[in-house]
Amino acid sequence: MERVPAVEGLFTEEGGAKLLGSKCATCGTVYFPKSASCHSPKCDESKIGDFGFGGKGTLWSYSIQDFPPPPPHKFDKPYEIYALGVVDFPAGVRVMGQMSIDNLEDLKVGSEVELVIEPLYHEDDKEFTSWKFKQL
Amino acid sequence: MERVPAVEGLFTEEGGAKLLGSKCATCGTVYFPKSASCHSPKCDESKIGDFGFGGKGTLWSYSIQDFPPPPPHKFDKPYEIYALGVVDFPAGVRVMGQMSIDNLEDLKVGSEVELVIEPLYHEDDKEFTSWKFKQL
Amino acid sequence: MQEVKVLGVGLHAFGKTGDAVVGNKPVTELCRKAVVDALKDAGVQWKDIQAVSAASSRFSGGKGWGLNGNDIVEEMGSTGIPVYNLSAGCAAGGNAFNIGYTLVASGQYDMVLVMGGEVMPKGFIQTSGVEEVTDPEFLRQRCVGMPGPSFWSLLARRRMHEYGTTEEQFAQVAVKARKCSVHNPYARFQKAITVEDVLASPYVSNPLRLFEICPVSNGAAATVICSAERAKQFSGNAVTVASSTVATMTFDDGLPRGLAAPPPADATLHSEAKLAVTKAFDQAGIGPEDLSLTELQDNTVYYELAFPEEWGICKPGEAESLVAAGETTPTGKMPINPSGGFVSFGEATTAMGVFQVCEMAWQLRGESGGRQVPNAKVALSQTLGLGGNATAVILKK
Amino acid sequence: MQEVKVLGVGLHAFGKTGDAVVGNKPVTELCRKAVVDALKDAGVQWKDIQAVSAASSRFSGGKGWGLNGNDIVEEMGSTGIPVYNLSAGCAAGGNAFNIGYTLVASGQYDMVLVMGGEVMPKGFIQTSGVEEVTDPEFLRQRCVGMPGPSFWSLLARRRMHEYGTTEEQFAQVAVKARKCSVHNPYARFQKAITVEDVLASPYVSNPLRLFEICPVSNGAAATVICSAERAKQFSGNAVTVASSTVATMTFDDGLPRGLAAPPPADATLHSEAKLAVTKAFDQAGIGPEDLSLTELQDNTVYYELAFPEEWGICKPGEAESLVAAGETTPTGKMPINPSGGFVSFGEATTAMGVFQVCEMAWQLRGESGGRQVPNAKVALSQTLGLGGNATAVILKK
Ligand SMILES: [Zn+2]
Ligand SMILES: [Zn+2]
Repeated sequence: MERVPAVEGLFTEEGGAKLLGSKCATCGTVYFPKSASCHSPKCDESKIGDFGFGGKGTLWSYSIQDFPPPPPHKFDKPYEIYALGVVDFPAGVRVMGQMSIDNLEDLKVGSEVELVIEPLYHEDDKEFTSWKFKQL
Repeated sequence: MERVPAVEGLFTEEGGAKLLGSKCATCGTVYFPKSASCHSPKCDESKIGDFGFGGKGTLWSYSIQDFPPPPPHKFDKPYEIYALGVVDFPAGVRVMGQMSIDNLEDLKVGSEVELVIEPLYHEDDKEFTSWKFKQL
Repeated sequence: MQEVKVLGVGLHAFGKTGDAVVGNKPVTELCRKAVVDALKDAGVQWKDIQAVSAASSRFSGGKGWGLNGNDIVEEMGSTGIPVYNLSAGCAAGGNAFNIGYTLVASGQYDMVLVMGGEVMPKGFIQTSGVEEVTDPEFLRQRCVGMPGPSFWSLLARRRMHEYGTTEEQFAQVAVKARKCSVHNPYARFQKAITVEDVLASPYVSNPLRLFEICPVSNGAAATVICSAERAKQFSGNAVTVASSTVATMTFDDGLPRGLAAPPPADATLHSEAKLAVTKAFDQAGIGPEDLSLTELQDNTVYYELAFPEEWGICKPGEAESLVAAGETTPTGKMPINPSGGFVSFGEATTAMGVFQVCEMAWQLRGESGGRQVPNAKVALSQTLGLGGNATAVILKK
Repeated sequence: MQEVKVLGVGLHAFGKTGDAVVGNKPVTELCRKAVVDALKDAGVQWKDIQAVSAASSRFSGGKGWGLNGNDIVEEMGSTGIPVYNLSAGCAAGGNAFNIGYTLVASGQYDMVLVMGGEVMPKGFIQTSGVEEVTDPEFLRQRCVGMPGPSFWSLLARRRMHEYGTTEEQFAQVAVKARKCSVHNPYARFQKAITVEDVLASPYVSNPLRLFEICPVSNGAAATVICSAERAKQFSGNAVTVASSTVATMTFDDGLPRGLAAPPPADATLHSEAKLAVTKAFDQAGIGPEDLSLTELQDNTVYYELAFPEEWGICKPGEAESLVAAGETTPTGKMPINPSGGFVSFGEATTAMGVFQVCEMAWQLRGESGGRQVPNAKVALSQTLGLGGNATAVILKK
């Protein structure tokens, strides 16, 4: 089954899971997705460059998606409850993503997680992937 | 072929072509389509009743629809250029409608017209009707 | 800037499409009722209104262009007055109130109508209607799988981590809200419920349950505001607008609105709301300690705990114990949402900021019956909407 | 009310999706360019802006909720400032300018950004997006078969009846517009055309032809306005806002906006525009005879003939002869749309009211090059939008 990103250009699996963002060389602000310019009102001069990041981070909070969300959400049927997380990466960015975890009971705010690329849903004989956070 | 109004409740053919409007007994304002209340800011008290009108009127202006209009407009294919008119009725109301006329060259501002109910388009084996103005 | 008064208020009771209250009424019919009531309450006629500031709906009416103020002007009678239609997501009603306030305060007009009303589509509010990869909300839906309520439960879960808040404590807030709503004939839900009832309702997004999240409702709200000078000609029921503010989120806000955000240096999570409220305090020369009551945007019970702390109305981590002690009820030390709040009304997006003004006026006039805050003198309201919009209003007797 | 100045203006050149000018740029990119230019022209920085008043688009950006002002604030940097998003159909840009003006005039703020921008869908503008039998616009489409351009040609045909206007005379207006546009680097069409060219273009709705009707365009416009006091700190290029008004149609208007209307006692056809312009004259203490130039909403050439007469800028029935004598060109006695107008730019709905302010500022500053009105001192602009909305602005040197 062909493995394709749910949306192109947001992440890569080559050389390890990475989110494809930007970083401003002047003020250090990290953006995800990529930004054409630095939006910090305190930044003197926008100097944007590509910036990939991943690895480990800390789970700031999580929530459980107890009901099947309406379109344009996509998920495999039958619906299985999943979790969402907000993770602080040492690169200086807080990111939303789905959690990769077997037992939702194990979720814990403050725990260490790792960025992974995993299947999100299947459609038209394709496996659509996205970034997720795996609790370590 | 079944003959049905393009939109229900706006006109009748029984006892002659009539538009189904409202009239305020206080200020005499005529509304088409029907109105639940009188909207004249000068009217002291809204007293709305049903009011059907038709017969003859005067063509205030007209225009030619030279191109097939986009949805939600409907028309029979192949598209045939038609005309639109604005008519002042003695009942005290100015109404928009399609013109019923064989030769568009004959259209004349200020001429006398009569309200008629005629086919507007055909779909699903039905003939959809609307009100039109026939230049006399 | 001249002083502005709230001269009259009106609501259409909130309900769900098809029910006995709103049935299948179109939005203009809901709005007309609220406007007619507000005019009557003010003791003015339609032709006295010099301008309209309306919340602009995405969901209903407005000729598909958000022209909801024009709809009401046509309905009441086209007098040629200026109309302003304001979009600010769920903050639109508060935004419209602020423009109405500015039109009067500036001296341009001395009698202005502010209104908002909605007929809502079914289901929870989708915060975006756009399916484009340039829209961060769409990306959150497609790549993360995160609808609105999950956003709220992230916040609730974080609070549990920081302060040890329990599910029972969240449930107590809903119980308090519904206790107020019993006395509010305009509320969609008017039945008292118990903590057990709340905990028996299904999770929408753990830890938040069905009874702890506001559904969508149909409803409408209107208020007639005027200059203090003009108000003298009327019966004397008018309350004073101490301040009205609008703000947007700041760059250092710690809550990712799209997929990501810089982690904040401090704990600011709803910077737009804090900014709007803080400015409202400053401009009114009124402090949190002066408030008789607060009407805040409780899309979920979490906000009734977090917002008072973020705005300095109580101390951080203190809200749960205040709720438990009954201090957030109308007769407590810190009354929150005596109306019953969004949890009891459901959300009719554009109406909400105006609905809050109606409740505050009734409270300050002492006309709130069984939900009356005794001797209410100063009231604060706040809204929060998509795009980082927030508003606040302070009314005083 | 304090005096308000236009301190800086900026445009993104107008174009069609896919062309060399606008390509596939999203609306925020178009707006950013206009805003950056306006800031630069004003000599201020983004952080100096204290509030944003934005025209709210139905077509693009704004997170699907018309939050176009919030888009630009996020793009430029979220400083927490208040944002107002105004809907008024094609009058939205003028409406947003009026709110910006009020925010400064009232003394609440002394540096405000007003902007509007669009990426338009293809084809002529559909005035309604609603398919409901309660929507009069839908009924006109389904039962009468009447799209927007037909509405304009009804008016043109009536004028032919009343004043004997010929198709050549309509064509002359388009020729004049394009002659101006040759000198406007922001216009979508910058080539001169002849009466023969116009008369060779196909009828869209007889008597109106393709070259006589404005198409939809992508584009953006922005202006920085400030208090007269604050303007003193800058280089001195600022022009004064003599007045800014908003109005809606009156009940006795003779133009059916839905299916019908009461026939008018007098000949008023665009009551909202006349009301906005008349109020603008009154508030400015300026009369039609004082105008150096007018930028009016020429969705079709008809309006360049009808509007000046309806507003008392010339006598009824006189417009055709003034056009023929060249009096509506920049060097004539009654310059109309020296920018080239909507017919040369195409319409980017929400941008237009702000685009007009840009052109007026350049004219009053004497920076309009080949389309300059000599010694321009006073300028009037006007918009007209769905729902019976209209606005006017008078700027003076
Ligand atoms: Zn930077
Ligand atoms: Zn009447």
